[in-house]
Amino acid sequence: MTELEHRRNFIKGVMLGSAALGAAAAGMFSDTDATSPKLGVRPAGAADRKKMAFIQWQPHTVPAAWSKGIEEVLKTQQTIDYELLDGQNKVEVQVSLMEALINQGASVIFLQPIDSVALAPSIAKAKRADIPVITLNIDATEAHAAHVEMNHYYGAMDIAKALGDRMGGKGEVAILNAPPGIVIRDQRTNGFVDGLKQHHPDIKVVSDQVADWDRKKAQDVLNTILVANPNLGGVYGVNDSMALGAVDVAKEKGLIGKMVIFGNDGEKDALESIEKGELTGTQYTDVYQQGRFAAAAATVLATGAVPASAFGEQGRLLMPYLIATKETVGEIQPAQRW
Amino acid sequence: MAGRYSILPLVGFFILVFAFFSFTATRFASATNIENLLSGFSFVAMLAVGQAFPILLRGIDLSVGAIVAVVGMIVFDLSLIFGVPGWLILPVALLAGAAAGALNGVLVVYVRLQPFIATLATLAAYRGLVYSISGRQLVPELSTTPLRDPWIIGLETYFDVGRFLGISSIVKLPWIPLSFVALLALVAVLQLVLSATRFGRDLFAVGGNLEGARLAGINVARVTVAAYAISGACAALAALFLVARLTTATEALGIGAELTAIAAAVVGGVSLQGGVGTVVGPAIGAFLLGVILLGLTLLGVSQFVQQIMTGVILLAAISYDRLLALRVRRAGPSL
Amino acid sequence: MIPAAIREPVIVGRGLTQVYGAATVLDDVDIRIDPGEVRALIGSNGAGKSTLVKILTGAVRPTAGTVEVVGQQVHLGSPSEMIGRGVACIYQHSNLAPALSVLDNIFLGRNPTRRLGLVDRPRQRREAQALLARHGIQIDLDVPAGSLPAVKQKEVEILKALALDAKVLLMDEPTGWLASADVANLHATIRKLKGQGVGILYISHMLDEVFAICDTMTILRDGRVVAENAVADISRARAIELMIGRQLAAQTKEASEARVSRMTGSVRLKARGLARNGVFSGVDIDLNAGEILCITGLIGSKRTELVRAIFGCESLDAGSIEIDGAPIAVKSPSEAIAAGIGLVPEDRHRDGLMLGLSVSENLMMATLGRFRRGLLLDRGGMATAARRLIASLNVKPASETRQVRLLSGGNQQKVLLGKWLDGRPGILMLDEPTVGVDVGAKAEIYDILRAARDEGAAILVVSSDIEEVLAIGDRVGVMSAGRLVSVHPAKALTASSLVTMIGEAA
Amino acid sequence: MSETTSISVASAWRLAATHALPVSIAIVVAVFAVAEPAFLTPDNLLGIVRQIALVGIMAAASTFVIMTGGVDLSVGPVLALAGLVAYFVLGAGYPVPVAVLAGLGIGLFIGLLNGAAIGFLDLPPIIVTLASLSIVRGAALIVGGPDLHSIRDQPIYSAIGTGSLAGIPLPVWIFAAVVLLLVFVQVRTPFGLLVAALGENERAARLSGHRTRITKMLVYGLSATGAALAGIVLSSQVHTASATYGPFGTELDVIAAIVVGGTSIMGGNGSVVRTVVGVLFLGVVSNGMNLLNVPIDVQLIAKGAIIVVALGLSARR
Repeated sequence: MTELEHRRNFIKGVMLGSAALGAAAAGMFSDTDATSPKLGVRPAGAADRKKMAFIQWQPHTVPAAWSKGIEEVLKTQQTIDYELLDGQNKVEVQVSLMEALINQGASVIFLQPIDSVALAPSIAKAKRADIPVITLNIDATEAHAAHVEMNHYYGAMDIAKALGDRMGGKGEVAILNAPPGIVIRDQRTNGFVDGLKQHHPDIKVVSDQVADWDRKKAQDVLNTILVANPNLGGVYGVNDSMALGAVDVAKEKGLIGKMVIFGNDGEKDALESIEKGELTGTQYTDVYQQGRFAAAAATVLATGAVPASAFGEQGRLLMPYLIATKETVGEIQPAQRW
Repeated sequence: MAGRYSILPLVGFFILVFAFFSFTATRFASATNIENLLSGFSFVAMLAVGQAFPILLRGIDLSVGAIVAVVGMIVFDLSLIFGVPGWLILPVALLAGAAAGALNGVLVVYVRLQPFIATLATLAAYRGLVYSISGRQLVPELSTTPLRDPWIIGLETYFDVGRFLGISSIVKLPWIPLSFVALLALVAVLQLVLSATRFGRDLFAVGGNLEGARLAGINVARVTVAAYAISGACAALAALFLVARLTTATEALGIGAELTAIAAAVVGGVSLQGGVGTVVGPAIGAFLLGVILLGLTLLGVSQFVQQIMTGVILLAAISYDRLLALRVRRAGPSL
Repeated sequence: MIPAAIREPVIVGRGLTQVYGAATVLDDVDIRIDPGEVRALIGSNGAGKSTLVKILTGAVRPTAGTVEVVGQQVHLGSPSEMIGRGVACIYQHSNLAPALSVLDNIFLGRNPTRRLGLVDRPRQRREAQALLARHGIQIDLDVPAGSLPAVKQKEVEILKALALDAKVLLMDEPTGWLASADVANLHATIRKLKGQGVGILYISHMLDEVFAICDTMTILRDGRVVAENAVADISRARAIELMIGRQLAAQTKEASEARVSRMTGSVRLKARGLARNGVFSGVDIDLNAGEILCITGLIGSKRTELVRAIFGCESLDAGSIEIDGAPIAVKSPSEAIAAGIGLVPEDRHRDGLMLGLSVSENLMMATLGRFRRGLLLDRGGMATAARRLIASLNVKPASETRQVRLLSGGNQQKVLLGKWLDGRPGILMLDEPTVGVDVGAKAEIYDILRAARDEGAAILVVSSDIEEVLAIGDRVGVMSAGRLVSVHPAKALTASSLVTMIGEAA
Repeated sequence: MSETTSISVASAWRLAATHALPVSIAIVVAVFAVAEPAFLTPDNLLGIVRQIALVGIMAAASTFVIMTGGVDLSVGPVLALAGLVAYFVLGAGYPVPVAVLAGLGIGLFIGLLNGAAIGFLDLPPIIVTLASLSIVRGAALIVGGPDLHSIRDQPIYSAIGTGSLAGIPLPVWIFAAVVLLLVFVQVRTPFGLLVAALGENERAARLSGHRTRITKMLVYGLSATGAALAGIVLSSQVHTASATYGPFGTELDVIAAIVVGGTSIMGGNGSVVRTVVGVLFLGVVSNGMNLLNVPIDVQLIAKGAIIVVALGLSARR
């Protein structure tokens, strides 16, 4: 995708998003039923209660925030039962949970797939059962109702650019990485490496080590990396926890301000650290909002008033993201911090 | 009959839990849900069945999850990168799993490592190997390319038993996945191996009394290597069905599967002290774990409470078994 | 009568030497067994008997030496090769697979198979039944071997060896667990095999048996052959002397003749109507301070179960126990120990010793409380106490820090005994205290028990060894089928009268 | 001449085999030092000890469990829960010692429950602690949710993990103190002897009048307390408490350190000192490979191979 396409997609996404929200609002009032003359008063019987569920990757801040956003919208609808299910970081568990939800006749399934291909057969199954699936952040190869994402690949490219700019276009960087096995990791790593190639070919990745998404491991690994690479000018943590681990090390070694550190996700601790001038930056998305959008689309779909086909082949909502740095972090309102 | 292990208490407990969810969770006792149970947990059962063999020898195989990933990745690479036809991939995959398992056995026998350490080392090494050979890293586009080879994808097939029997209009029977049929065949073959072949007798002898087996002229090395190879081959079989179900393989496939398999085997009555156990038990143990996951999900128990309940039911399963055993043993010597 | 060509020996070992680290366990030993010969192999513990047997069964590969079976040199260190050549062995310790049936155990490692490696069960059963019939043994072929009592397991071991149709049969303490009727049975079997031309090596501490059944004798001491004789050419006393050395032999003889009958002290342990459903019932015991009460009987007469119940390992269903006149209810070993009772169990490896721990730690295991200093353990005090005990028990080597695993059987048994002997004279129960212990160590253990008795301990010994019962007992009780049938002063008994009594009780 | 050489070679070989692990550590250190001289800088050596401190604390405390022939799989979630409990107690305004004690207390409590199920109900440790792994994780998630809870403005609490004394980080001191304490317990107390006795021969220990069940219970209590201590140190080091800490695999890291050190997984033979050597070995290997920027796949394969070679050598004894 070119930059232009990227932007076009983004605009399309936002439009679709607002349409979805509007439709959701409409949907709340369109729940008419010939047998019940009054709106919203009729206690919902067991039969017409709708079930929606979100299958997450594993307990983590990002899906938790999505879930909050989703719930915020759904709880305004008294006929919807919502629950959060745990994929236990295993594709096969996610598949089993998908099948359980299909069996239960859920109205909409939110899904944060661990893998694009692995969940595709289950999504196809859901489609056959007329259950719309809305994916979050990781798309599936099987076309489905809607996909709401913060683009990891382009985000990481932008991070590479921002990081390189601050390093003056030269020097050595290290990546604090996650072990392979989930596509986000690959997208972010590839985006970052490609971004450096494109924008700052003189910057060299001197170390790419696994720190298991974990702040403590990141501390240990970066400490070790610094022994071999005392001139390290930048660090990219594939998630914020690892970036904050790098900040811990930089603080201890008096490298704050000298070493450029970027994270990814944009959770509130990271934003706070940016404000304090410790973490250089991160890719931020309003994850609550992302959840709300997903939920809005879901309510529309669940009414049946707007069929999934109205979203075209597959609804696609690209969340706007921000490379949050000391200069821009102030734009993020407290209510948008998760 | 003291001393001979019976799987009846486990079957009883399984039925108890199954009945509980049938009454409390909507659509738990439905044909679709049973289909989900069979297709979602047959591969776990295969791992548990394989795990029984090292445990029967007083050993353990921690590397099964990593073997699943290695075999999965081999299938992925051969099919998507090298375009090898599926009918050739299937035997290669099984052989690769058996070889990976046999290497564990070799480390235990010839390098004389404790099984725990040997398979812990290969757990790391095999996972590293997966990362090395990952087609997803070598050719990034492939991470969004599903496997299409009919021989592999064809493993995810369901049989409409109801229609076959001509009773689909009267009662809705679950469709039976091929993986479950394969599991039944595997259990039947391995149970026969255990109870009716020379190798099976030798295996119980080595697990029950190593020195005695050696003095009886049993080739302990061969039995041990074979047991670990069986565990590896079962992991490979599980990997094939898993890959067929997912239409892809990931590097993280099978992480943590070793503990699940061991838990299923132990709940299934295979003694960690060696020399006592069946292969039917571990398979039932694995499906018990499936019943718990699906049951609690359909019951709408929150994910956190689910974890607690899973632990509690696991404890209950093993205590129940122990309680019955105690009652039977009451007359015998205790200490 | 038998042509010379056939008279060639069934097995010949030459120059067999085994070195472990710095220790030479077996030093240039030659051994030869002819067809139809029953050769005894005797020697004290540590003399190298077990090592020699292990070499002949292929369990270990010797440092040097060769073995020929029926004139053919064999590759050493492979059990399957020795079995294949027709060398079978009845081991001292159980070598059964507990979860497998008796039938499978008999054919362990060589189950007859059909296609696909499937076990040919009908054939296996046929052969086993023929074997049972031939040797007059009755046993359920289908129960798991692990569920059988020890004595039955021994029979399975014997069957396992007999099923091989061996040319050479090695028997390591084959009668250790057998009651006298079964011993007679076994001896009849041996004679039958002898008639068939099988060469037998018979290892035993029971000299009575050796003199009754063997033709020739090889005596080992410190890893060397010290004598080879026809049994007819050597006296019992001379054999003992050769085994353990002249001086020790004299002491043993003296001690066993110095048996005096005494009935001192008050009743320490008084039991009335002890019963455990389906096991034993109506047992009354009065155990006095300063006496040794032996309880004998056939294997399976529930003597072990009785002492274990008194010690709190198993629950009693009826009856009362008084210690020094005060009634107590013992529900666990720790309560029994608190009441002053000690138990030396029959299976020292399974129930008695911590093989990986030191001599001192094992000796103090039952009385650790004495060495508590607040939260700490008085290691110095333990070592001192241990050294004292080691000296008085004559444990060899005399090192309190040595791992018990490295001691010989007799010395291990002394350690096991010693853990109850330091401190106040209490109530001590011993279950088969000298099984698998050589003659020299046996005498020492008797001395230790007598000394404890003389200091006022109340001692109860369960034993199947008539010689032992008469050697150390002050009173002797006969137990049968869960009942204590009678108790007699030992001086009124002779070996033959006691054997008759046991037989009649059964 | 040639004979003396062969003897000295043989005895050197035997010496190497009896001390396989220390020898392996020396070899690995030498290899890394040649490949990257910075490996031997004091900074990095201290870094290694700091990196192994957490697993070290858990492994040392769990050694007794392995010695009794058991296993504790529940250390990961206990670590998480202890950090959370300390966080909430701090948040409620209690002083640091109370928070630390609360965290340790919850660990001890869970461990004693594990131990009671294993000691008194005779349930298999692997299943009990696996169940407990699941239960405690669920409980931690109920208490803390999946969120990261920042520990702010708690300088004293933060000092536990980040402070240093005499130039040596506090976690290292804590690790050293735990090891010394446990070595002392093992060698100088009746409890330590009882643990060894239990692992050697449980029946015999019971027949010697020891309360083996209570000993077992305490052993699991100790293990979980160690995990809780690690959890507190961790939450202090990363200024965060979360129910998701101590992820799947933590338990295997801990057990690996113990068994690689030479304590038998079947029980009996073992010691806290050996565990420390095991932790050190694994720590050095992983640090050196991070230093040389070895890719993760090669790292894992090399780690497996090094374990096989090092322990294969000691098995040759």
